[in-house]
Amino acid sequence: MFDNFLFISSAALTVCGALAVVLSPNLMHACTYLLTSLIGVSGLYVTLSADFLAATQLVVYVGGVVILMLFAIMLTGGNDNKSVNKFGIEKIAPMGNIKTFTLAGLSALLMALVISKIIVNVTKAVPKGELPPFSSTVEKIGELLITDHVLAFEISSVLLLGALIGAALIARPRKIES
Amino acid sequence: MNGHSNLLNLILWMPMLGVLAILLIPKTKENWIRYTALFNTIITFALTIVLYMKFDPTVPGMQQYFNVFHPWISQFNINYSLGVDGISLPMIVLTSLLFSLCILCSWTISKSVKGYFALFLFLQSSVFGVFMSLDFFLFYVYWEVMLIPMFFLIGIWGGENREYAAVKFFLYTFFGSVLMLVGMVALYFVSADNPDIGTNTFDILAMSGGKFTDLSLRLFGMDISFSKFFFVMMFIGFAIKVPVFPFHTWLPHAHVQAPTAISVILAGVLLKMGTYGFLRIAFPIFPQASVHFADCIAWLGLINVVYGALCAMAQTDVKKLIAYSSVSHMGFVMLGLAAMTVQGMNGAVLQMFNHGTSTAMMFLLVGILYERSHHRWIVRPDGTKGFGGLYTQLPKYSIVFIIAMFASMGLPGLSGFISEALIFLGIYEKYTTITVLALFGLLIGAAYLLWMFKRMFFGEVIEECKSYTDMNAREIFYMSPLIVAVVVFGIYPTPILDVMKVSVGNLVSLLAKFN
Amino acid sequence: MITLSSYLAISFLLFVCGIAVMIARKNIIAILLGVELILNSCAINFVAYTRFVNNNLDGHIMSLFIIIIAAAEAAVGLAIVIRFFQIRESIHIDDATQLLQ
Amino acid sequence: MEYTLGSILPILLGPFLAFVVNIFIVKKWTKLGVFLSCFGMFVSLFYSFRIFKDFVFGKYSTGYYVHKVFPWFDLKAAGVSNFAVDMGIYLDNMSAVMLFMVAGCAFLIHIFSTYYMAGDARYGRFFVYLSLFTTGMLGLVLSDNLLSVFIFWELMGFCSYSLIGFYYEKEGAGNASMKAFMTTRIGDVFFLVGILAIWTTVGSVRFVDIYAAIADGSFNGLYAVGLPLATFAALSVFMGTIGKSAQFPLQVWLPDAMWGPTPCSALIHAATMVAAGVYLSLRMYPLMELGGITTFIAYIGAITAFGAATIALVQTDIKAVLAYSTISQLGYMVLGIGVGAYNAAFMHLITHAVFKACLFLAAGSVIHSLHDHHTHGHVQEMPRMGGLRKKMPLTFIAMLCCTFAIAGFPLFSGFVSKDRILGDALVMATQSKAYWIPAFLGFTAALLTAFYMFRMMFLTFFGEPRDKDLYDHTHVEKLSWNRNLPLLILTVFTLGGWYSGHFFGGWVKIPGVEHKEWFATLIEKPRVENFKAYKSLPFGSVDTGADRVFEESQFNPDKYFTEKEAHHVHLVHAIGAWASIAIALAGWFIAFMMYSRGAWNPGRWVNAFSGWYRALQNKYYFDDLYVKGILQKGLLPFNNLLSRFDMGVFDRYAVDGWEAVNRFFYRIAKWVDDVIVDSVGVDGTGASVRFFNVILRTFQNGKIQFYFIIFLVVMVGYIWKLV
Repeated sequence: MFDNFLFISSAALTVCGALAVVLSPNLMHACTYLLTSLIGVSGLYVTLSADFLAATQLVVYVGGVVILMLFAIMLTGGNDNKSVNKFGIEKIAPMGNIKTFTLAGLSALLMALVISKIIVNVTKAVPKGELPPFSSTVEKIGELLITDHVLAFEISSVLLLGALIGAALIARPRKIES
Repeated sequence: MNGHSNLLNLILWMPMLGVLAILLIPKTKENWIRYTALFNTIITFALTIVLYMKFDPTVPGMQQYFNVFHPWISQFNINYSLGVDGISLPMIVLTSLLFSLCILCSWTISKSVKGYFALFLFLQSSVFGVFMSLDFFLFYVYWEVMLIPMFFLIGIWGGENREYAAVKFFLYTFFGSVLMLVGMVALYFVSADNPDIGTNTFDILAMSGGKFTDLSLRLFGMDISFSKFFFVMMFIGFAIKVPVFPFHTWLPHAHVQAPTAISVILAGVLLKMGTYGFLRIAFPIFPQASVHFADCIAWLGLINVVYGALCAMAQTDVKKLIAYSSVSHMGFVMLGLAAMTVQGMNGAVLQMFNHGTSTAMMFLLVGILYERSHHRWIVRPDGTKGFGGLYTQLPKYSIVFIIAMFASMGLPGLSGFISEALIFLGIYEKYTTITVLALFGLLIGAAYLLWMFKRMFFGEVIEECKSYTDMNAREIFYMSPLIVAVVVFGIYPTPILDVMKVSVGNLVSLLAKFN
Repeated sequence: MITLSSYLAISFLLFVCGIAVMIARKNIIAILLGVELILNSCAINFVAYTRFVNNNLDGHIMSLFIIIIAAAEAAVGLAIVIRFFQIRESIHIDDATQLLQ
Repeated sequence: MEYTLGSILPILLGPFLAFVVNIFIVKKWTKLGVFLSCFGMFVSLFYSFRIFKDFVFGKYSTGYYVHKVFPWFDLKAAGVSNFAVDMGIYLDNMSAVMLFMVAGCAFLIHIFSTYYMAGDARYGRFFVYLSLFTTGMLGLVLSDNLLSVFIFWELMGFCSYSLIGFYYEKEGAGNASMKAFMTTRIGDVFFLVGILAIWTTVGSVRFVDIYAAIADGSFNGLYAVGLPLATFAALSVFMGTIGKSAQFPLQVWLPDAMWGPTPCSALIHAATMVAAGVYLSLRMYPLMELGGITTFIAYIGAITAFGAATIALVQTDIKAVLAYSTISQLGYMVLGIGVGAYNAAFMHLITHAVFKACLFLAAGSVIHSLHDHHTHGHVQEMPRMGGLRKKMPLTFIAMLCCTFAIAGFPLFSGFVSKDRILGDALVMATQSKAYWIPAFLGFTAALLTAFYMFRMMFLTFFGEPRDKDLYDHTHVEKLSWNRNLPLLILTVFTLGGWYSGHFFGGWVKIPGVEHKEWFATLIEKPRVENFKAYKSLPFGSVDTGADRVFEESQFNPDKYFTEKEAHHVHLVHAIGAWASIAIALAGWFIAFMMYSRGAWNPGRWVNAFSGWYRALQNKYYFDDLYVKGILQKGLLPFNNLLSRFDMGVFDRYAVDGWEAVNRFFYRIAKWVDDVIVDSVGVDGTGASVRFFNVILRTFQNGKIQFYFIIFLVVMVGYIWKLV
């Protein structure tokens, strides 16, 4: 019962958040909606008895990525009152117009068609039966990460380091040429 | 010597290592780049000295110990095949010496330092490739590759009219190498029919020895001797590089426009690639045709000597004057080659080396002066003096200049004399008239240099020269090895003659069979 | 009854939303939001399959890496955005047409 | 006693090491460097005196020689070549005398230079050049082959270039040095041709091998450039002499050589540079004889002797007078070679070296004392001098003795040597009519020599000072060892007795002293017959000469003549001797009447022969001919034309013209393209290309989202197909 409740609320949170991201006319709001959507995903992980993932999702996404984005949004606001940059383009980029939304809708429809076709095919092949009971995954993931998946683990650590340095290098203020 | 050495590989790829290292250094760290390049060339020079030490002067032909052989494109029997003998060894040593000095001389280059030094080392590697290749295809590849850095070095770092000079240099040399390519491909297809060779090959050693003497070629309804036809083609290809008389006009342009170090390399090393081509490819592969055209080569050499000297006398631009003097001096090399005697050939190879050092000195000195004056007019177009009284103003510079000048006019005791005397001795018996006329070229050679020296160095110091400073420590430092070389090899040429005389004798005896 | 299909449906919706965001928006940061949505939809799929089909932890590991990659991507992407803004004073996607020339 | 290397090489190494060390130290430690130079010369003098002593005082005979060879470099390759080049030392009676003369003169000039050059800004550098110069000459004298002669010969050319251009602030010094180097180099080029001709014929350029080849007749029947080979080679080598010893027509450089400091002029004019040319001709005398060019040589010498003497008549610069007198005296030597007076020519080389060195040093002493307060320069013009004998008596005496010597006054050295040359010329003239002109020119030149030398003496030392201001500022000569000692020593050696063996002409005999004509005994023509069976030394070997025993030759000048001929020769010689005494006195008398007594006015002569006078002042227009005529009107315009042709015509049309050819082909291709391809296929090809162009351009619009949509569409297509 609790499972069902959790699933439904999480799913609603996720889907509604996502839709709000699509439709919100304000970037800041859209970002906040993304936050809710991601929290919803975290809830879905809980229903899938992936406790470690749910926690990670919360910590990394909710606590990290989205905050980062909020910062980025605030940093790119510009410091003067001009609304147009030197190339004649609006500084605060528009959130889309009829044309783009039509295009987006069509694309989404296209994707929806093909994906629904896949899903129909896939769900038929899923075996039915009792799901295993919940047990904490933290310990096992930890073990896997240093045994079977140690290479991927190391690579991802290097990737993160690289991304960290790269981001710092790219975003550091420099004299702007041209 | 038993065993096998990878020294040639090391020397050939060392500069490329330097290129890589330089590319990894950020372009703002200009001094790092300079020191890396310097360090690299010095290591390369040390390696060539090791090569010289390990070289066995008693072996005629290629030294088995140093040969490097790897199949490259085995479908076409193209191999990565390197070797060294007594003819190429002095050239390799000269190349590595001049390149390391030129790095020092380019210290003041400030425009895109990274690109300059990277291209410079790239050039060095390709020049080594030309002097080491034993495979005609590889030789051709390096011959062409060498053009690329040269084109950019002249075209980017040159003087006002640099694009014109660079394009001219490129197209001219390219034209020559296309002729060479035709000859190369023809040889490749013909070689399979030859019973001594048996397969299609680009191997220079396998093809040499006059194996194509009897072949003939049907062209435009006439029967032409295969070897003569393709000898002429290759002759033009190499002659452009030397440059021999009708093909010489790219040289003054390229020299005048190129930055100092590039002029040094151009005159000191690249011109020798032409004569080296004769010695390595044209003569051994077509000995009969070479003997047949010897008269022609001798007359062209004479024209080079006299024409170059006369033209030099009329120049008012110092660098152009020295460029024409190079034309004149390379004429002596051609004369020595045409002699096809032991004295003449040895003299020619020695002259290749000695001209490398003495002309390098001249160009370096002009470069030093140019850094102070930013012009090179002996007499400006409006008739006023460009320089005057430099002897009083720059005493050290003048002394070095005198040494370089007298070395290049062949004063006994300095390096030019022995090689020129050997060349004349070699050629006198066969071409007495040419010798006497060429000696007058030598006379004019002294005249234009002394006249230039008189106009620039003697007399009162003119107003604009009063601000010039004498040579600084760096300049003296990079001139000193050349001074030592010029004096030492003028008095005691044995270190060079010893390594080459057996190889040259080998070639001469091959040619003598067809004489 | 919560089945695999329900999870797939949610992920499907998320994915479509992400696509729509990426195409509809002209703001680079907004587009990055869309990318995040797409990544999350994939992650849900992995975990759902692991739960219902394989019953091991490989999907979890995969999702974990997706999160890591998302973090890296966000860091670098946003750095680029900021740099881009420094240069062009704009984060309009149509402004980033340097490659056209 | 056999000479080891240790007793010969110091002659060369003394000055050479001084040169090498001085390059590095002389700027900082000038005094030490100068001392080193002088010391090196002293070592050289010491060792050359030992050899001289051995030869002169009878230890060795005329035909004795020491020959040592050392390998230099070789081109030996097994089975191909056995070519090698050797250097060597060749020491015989002639080199022994030459060595002593060169080392002696050079040493004294070194000493004098420490006086003359002191205080000069480049005092030290002067000695560097001086050492190298002397090394060159000593090396040349010690050489055993022509190549090494050529090497030292050129080295001297370089040194003279540097020394003449020593005052490089002056434009004229630059011109003079270039002229000297280039003019001598013309001769050098011919010399090199001669070396090549001999080398390829004989296979070696050692003197002994050449003598042996001449004796064997290796030159017979060979031709080069249409001449017999011996003539060709002899002419080429003699051209070297013409250049180096400033003979007609290459005499123009020597007068300009006085741009250098005076001691260096002394060195060039006396001991080293110009002596080298004559020395070479003497060495190669058998070749000249074989080539049959002796008459030619005699004419060249006589013309030079006469021509230069006439030019010297009108010079007003004290050094110019001396310079032309040098050319004239060199002409005598060459004349001596031409008329077969081998011994006398060589003796004149030695005596001339001594008195000319002395004259130049004395002139230097005069010039150095005369300091002009207005221009702050030294004065060389004779019209501003006069009466100087009171101010500088020692210099005056030295110069007077030298003047007696050069004018050919009895008891002085010039008389001994010049008289013999003229006597032999007269003997030749009695035998062949072709030699009358050289003999006549020779005697006339003797008259002129006496005249212009005494003119110089009278103008400089006698009479009243013409420039009072200058005279008053001139200090009375102070004795100083480095100024007067060299002069004194050289003056002593201007006495004829040192060379002829009897100081008073044979009439007065000093009891207890053996009067031996050592010079005539010692020096005689190289006798090639001696070398007939000579086997060339293998290259790289060292010849000790131990197996050769030569007897001391007895002087007998008549041994080649019959008694009747000898009588004739003696008679002619006697006539010649008295004639030259008379001529010398006549020259003195004319000069005395013109410049001392003032009885005859030289101006009247000038007016009477104004055309000649102008020609003389312009040095017979040789400079004009060479510089203005051949160089400025001939060679330089030709060069400019050639250079303009090279860049303006050849390069522009023949090379860059290819661009035009290419453009022509390009136009044809373009026409084909425009007319045929374009007009025919314009709708098909052109339009279709344009069509695709439009489509493709829409695709590449640089908008990421557009690309993304394309990507999606394609991906959807694929997946649809897959699933």
